[in-house]
Amino acid sequence: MSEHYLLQMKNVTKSYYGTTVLKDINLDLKAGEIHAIVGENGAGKSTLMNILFGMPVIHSTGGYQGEILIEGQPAQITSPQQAMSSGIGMVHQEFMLIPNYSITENIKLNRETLKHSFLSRFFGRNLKTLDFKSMHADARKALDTLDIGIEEYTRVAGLPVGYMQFTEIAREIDKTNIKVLVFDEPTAVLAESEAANLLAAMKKLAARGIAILFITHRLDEVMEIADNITVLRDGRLVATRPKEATSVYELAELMVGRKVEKMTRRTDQVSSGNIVLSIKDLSVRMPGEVVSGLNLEVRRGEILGIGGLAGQGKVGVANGIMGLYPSSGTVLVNGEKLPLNNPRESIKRGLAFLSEDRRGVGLLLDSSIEMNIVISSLQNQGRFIRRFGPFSQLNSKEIRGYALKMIKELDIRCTGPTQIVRRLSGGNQQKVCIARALTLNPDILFVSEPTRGIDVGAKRLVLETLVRLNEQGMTIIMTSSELAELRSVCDRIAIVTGGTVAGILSPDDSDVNFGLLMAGQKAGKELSA
Amino acid sequence: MLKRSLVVLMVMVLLASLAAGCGKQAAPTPQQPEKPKEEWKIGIMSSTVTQNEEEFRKAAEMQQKYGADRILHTTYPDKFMQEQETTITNMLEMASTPGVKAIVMVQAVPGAVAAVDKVRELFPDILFILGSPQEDPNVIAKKGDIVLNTDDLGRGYQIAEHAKAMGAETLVHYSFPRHMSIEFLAKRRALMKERAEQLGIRFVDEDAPDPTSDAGVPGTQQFIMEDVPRKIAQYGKNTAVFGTNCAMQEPLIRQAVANGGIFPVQCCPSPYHALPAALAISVPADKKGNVPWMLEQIKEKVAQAGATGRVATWPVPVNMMFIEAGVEYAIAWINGETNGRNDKAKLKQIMEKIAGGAVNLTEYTGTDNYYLYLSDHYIF
Amino acid sequence: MKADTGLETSRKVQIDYWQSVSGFLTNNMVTIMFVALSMAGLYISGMNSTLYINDIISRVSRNSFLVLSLIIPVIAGMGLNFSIVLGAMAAQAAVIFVTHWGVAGFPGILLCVALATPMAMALGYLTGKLFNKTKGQEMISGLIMGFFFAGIYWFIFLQLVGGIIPMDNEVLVLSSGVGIRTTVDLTGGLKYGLDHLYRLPLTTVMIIAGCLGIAYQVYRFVKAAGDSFRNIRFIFGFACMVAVIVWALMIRASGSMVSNIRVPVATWLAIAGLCLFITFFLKTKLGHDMRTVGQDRHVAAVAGIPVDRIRIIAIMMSMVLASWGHIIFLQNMGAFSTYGSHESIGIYAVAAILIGGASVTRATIGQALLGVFLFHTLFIVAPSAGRQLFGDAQVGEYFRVFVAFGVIGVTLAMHAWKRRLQSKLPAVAKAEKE
Amino acid sequence: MNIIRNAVHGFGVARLTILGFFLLLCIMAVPLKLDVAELISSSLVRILMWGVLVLAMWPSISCGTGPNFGLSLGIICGLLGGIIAMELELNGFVNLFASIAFAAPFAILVGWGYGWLLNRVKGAEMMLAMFVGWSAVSLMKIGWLMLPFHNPEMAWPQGRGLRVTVSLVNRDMAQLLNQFLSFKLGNIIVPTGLLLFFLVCCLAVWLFMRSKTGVAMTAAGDNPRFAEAAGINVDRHRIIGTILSTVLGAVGILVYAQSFGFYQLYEGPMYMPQQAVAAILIGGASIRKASLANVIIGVILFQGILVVAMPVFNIFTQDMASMAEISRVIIQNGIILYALTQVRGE
Repeated sequence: MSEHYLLQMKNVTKSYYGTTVLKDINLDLKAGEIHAIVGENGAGKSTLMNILFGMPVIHSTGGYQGEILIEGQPAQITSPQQAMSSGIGMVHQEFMLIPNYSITENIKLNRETLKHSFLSRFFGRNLKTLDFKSMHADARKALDTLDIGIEEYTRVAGLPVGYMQFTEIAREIDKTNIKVLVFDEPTAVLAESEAANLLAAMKKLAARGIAILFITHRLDEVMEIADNITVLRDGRLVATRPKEATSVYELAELMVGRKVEKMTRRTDQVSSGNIVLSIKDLSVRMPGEVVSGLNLEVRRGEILGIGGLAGQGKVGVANGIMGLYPSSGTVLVNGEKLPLNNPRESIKRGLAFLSEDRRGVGLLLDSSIEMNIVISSLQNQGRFIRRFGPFSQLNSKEIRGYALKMIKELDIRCTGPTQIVRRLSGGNQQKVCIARALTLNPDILFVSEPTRGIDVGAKRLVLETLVRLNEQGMTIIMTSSELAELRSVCDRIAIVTGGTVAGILSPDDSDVNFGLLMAGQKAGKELSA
Repeated sequence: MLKRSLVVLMVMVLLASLAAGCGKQAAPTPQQPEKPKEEWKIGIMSSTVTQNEEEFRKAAEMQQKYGADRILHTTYPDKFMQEQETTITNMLEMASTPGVKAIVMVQAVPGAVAAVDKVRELFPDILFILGSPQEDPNVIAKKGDIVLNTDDLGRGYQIAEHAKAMGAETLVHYSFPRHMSIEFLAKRRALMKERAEQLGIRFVDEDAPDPTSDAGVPGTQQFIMEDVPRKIAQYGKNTAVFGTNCAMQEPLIRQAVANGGIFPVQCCPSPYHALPAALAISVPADKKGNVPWMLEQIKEKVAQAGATGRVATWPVPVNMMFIEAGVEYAIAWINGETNGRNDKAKLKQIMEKIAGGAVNLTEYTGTDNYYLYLSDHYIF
Repeated sequence: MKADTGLETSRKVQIDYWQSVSGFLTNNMVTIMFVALSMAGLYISGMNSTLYINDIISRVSRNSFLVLSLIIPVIAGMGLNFSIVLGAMAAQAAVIFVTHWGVAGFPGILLCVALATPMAMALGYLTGKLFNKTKGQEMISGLIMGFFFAGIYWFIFLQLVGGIIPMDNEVLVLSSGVGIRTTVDLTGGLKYGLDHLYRLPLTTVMIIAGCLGIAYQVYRFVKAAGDSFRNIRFIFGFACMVAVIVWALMIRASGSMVSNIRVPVATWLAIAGLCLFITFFLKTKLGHDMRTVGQDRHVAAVAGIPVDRIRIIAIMMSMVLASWGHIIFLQNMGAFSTYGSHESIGIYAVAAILIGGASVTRATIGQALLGVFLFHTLFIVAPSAGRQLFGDAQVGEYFRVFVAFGVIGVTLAMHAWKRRLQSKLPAVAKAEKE
Repeated sequence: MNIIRNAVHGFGVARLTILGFFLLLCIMAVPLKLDVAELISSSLVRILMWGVLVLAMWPSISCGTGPNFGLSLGIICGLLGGIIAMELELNGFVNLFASIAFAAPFAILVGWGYGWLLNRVKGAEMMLAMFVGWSAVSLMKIGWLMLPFHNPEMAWPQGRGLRVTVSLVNRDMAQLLNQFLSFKLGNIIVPTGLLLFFLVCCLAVWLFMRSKTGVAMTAAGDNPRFAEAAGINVDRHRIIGTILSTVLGAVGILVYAQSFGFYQLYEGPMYMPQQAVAAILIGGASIRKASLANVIIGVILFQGILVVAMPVFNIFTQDMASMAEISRVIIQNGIILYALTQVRGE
């Protein structure tokens, strides 16, 4: 034992119902170290973290093999409580927050400071009352450590995601014995500037001697802050490298298992197509993404990117035009006025939409893949259906054939066209969404956050597909929080700030220009506070 | 905050409007004064037609006879089991009408005891006549001034003998737990069984789903529809079927007649009870409420089905008689024509007048105001 | 140009005014509808108001405790607890035994409580276990649980009592020696054991309440001096309280029947005690954990709260409270039907709390009490209103049931509608919350 | 081995338990000397007469309004249609089809209004449906008393209004479908007409669910936000589902009544929806998703157990008064509770 490790995992193996999902994982973690774990979706990162955190799902399915040592002592972690008392904290990918509680209540969740009450003297601890004064003080302290200026008694519901994330972190650092802190894809939901804030906070925590396990897809972030990097693929540990000894390209290669080249920009620039979509004074009442008085023109055959910080309204544009949220203003499609607030009309005019809320709006989770692919076209264009006078019946044969074709074309990994969509991975679900949008044969395709929550391989395929469609003549309007992604495929990029277009840039414009437009107004101030 | 004060304000307005009404009420001070004898009123509480048509019609008839200013008519809820509080409220409201001297309640369903108690707290002088009680006899006898019921204890023996007389070799008794917790019905069953066995009749005890349980009325009726043919197939044509619940009667009669069994009598004997519906008797407008005509019709239908001599009932609709007797007795009591609140002789005299013949009236053991009425059967 | 702006602002003010009025209407439309309906009903029925007040007082004191027992499971995210029927069964079992032993009055009530509590806890534990296995379907499970235990209750009291469980009591047991009779009469025993412990005339209670209210208002006023909005509220509250006292004195002076109405103070104190307890309980660690579990089971589990245990405790508390509530109900009714009194408890309590504005996920004490008041007002007024309207006793009865259920349906519809309207009027909704 | 396990898993442990219980009851009937053929015939009739009513739950669950606790509305419409046909003194099949024809417009109208109401209360449909159903039953009680029907077959013996039970015997309606082309298979009587009618209804609904509208409706029920985005008018399709459910309720009660031999007015429709809901839930449906298999399995298990359980229990407990019904209540509800605890595990 040359070095003193805070946490060690030795030959950890886990299988569900006979399928091995993790095999012989070894991991060493020192105090103050930031250790990144990267891997595609399904590589076993989440399972590993669930084991470490003693989640019930592990133990109700037969536990795990191997050994976990904490400060050199073997530990059997069988419940989250036990993990917490062993000094392991976790910042979950899905926020473990209660929206109707204040930040304080969330930070002190199940660790409330108590004081005696009239009844507690008879009935024990459970009837002690909460001591809000000292709870607020603790919460303040934790927030201050992270340099967050928000009031501790604010209700969590309605806060920007960034603050929610910090609330989670504050909760972990408020724990007195915290030694290891696990971040499960913390930046997936954050806008870029928020993510930068988060990374800074992580560094600060590491400097205080807390060991950090950092799970992510974003390799550039890894390179920015991690000390050591472990790559998982298909449940196996592929490599552990110190940061200095590796590069983004190598990591990507290790993760995907095949050579990855940088996304090629398209060459056939569309500079002067006619205006296919003209948006005038558009306002959309989408909670959290309000658009107010936005003007924008889209040329035929281009890929237009819409970027901007979270909450500034970029997501609202597509949602408003597609009639999903109440909107007002004038939208001309090919010079014709589009009736707003009517999804059917939008689809009829040749618009299609890949929603950012895949599971909520994008899919019929409990229906088959084939039904998900054809339903929009079936309902709006009358395809895949046989008519008998006033009656109609599904054309099962045509649907099956078409679905098989799309599955093959888009490489949707599934057991067959009748599989239920809920059982697919995020990337494959996204492909099903794309297949459905394509089935509509749209002139204009709106794409919102097409790569969110998708692993690198699938991400690339999605973007490639978009480019290919564009080359076939489809106009694409792509909204994304990842500027790099926009810059890699778009012809022009509109930055939306405060519900309107702050400016339109070319993808080759300098970072400074993008930065200025995005942070143009008070947003920058707020976030750095 | 504003909202809450406004809600308070609204409730206050409601209460204030009550207070206004209260002032109005206070002026005439109606409850106490001993005005001339003319001021009497009698309240009748009956079922709706959903539960039983007879009582409701009779009550309406009594109201017609004496005028709506004399007779108040109200009903207890169809779901009396669930809504005992409504029974109480309706009873209290009737009792608090100025001038009400007596209340007749037929049937005295669960909730009657509590209702009578609540009324007695405020108006201790009201005369209560309760018919066909479903509450426990010992309890209800303490609450009412006069309680009238069919002699279910006597009927235990009577039905067994009567079935024998109609040629029965087997007697099937359909009931369910809730009814078997009613003293009279449980005892009647025991007596019926005892007598049947003495007479050499096989006694079969069958449970049916409780119509107030999760199976509902359809569940009960459907079970009877299916089970009666089974029983007749098993024990032969000379099987008599008897059920304790009103909802059972229609399928019982229909299946007994259709399969050649014997139907000795209904739970609540009356030519109107279940027979017209089960036998699909059309009632033209001019024949409504005509008992002899109805008996004739039933006889005809029974004969058509080839079941002559195998269906029977009581010739007098019992619950109707209880209502009429209750009202007449109450009038007699108000006019001072009775010997105290409980006068058996007067009651018997009134009932004989209604029935048009001798009436067999006995007291339930241990009480002096719980009267049991037994009639002979009318065999079609 | 100037004129234009002036017009603009005045229109804006008007809109704001209109929005706040319509916001108020949407927020309280259920209450408003009910009050209007009740007033119309009172007017139509021409009902004696003494009778109404008397009846509403006894119904409110009978039912409030039961309805309040529904709050805790709602907070713990388990929906409306239809299984309080089991608590009612425990209460009835206790009452039957206490009546058998002949313990009367208040000591009898205490004995009932002592007996019913462990039974209710055991039943609550079982129900809680079941609910943990049927998460998300607690309400339907609760209903079926009620049916299931009705069978067991029948089995015990119809087949075992008198046989395996010895009970020698002619009054209670059927003459065959096995099984409890259909009616249990509490007269001379437990009847009014709590209600008559301490009673005061309504007017006295009003005066006392008014004085206490004034004292409270003054206390609040002194504590928050200076705020102008507080001033208005203080004056409003003060005026209300004075109005109550003056009104009480007027009733006394008028010699109306209303002054004869007496209030079961002991029962009301018990209800008030429960309200205080619930308020306090929600501030305790256990209560806070329940709220957490109710908000999000998963988050609670991750935070290390023993979710299943908390849920079981919530149901057990609800069950015990329901059994106490049912004891209060029974001692006021004075007689009950052995095999039927428990049946309707669940549905009517749930209906009452829903009308008060509660939902499956949110319930407060105020909603429970308001609900009891409104629900029973409707039930008192509707029969005679129906009779007066149609001049036919049974049509009146049918009409009552139609209105009662219809109103509950409409209430639910309006609550849902309200939620939609509020989400469309975000500004007003936000203002209302503050 | 795996195939069996998958089959078991697919069918659901809960349903297997209930099925096992049902079979156990049937097997027990043999040594108890019950007439098994007769029991099966009764079960067949009972299952088929309830079939359409349970089928009515399918569209309502699929369109997203949850199990139709307000089926009473459809039932009332059916009864109204039946009563009108009675008033016209129609006989036999003419009466049956005329009843359906008369009931349909009412059912469509009522279903439309009811669907409109349900659209106002998204998320609280079931509670609302229950109370609306009860309320409508009470309203119709007034209707049965007041409506101007004059046929003496249906009149009260003593006063105004319609009887609680209106017999269909005189109109050649009783067991009309049951006896149509019925034949004996061994000792089992097969109610061919009833069977055919039920199958035709199933087929019709199945075809509808596969039509463009049906697909849209299912999507609207499965994920309303998705449906909205896919250009489907969610509210309209929820109304269509509700109308279909109401119409099926109306047809269902007519089928039920012809087998039963009576129209049950007044309280009759009150608790029927609960039983239909229980049946489809036992068949494996959830409040969000249902299929034809759920309908058929559910009605067979639920009604089958009801038919077979009572005679078996009655023999078992002959010496203990009322023990049979107590056992039925405990066992039947116990099984449903057990099934509920298993739903999650699937």
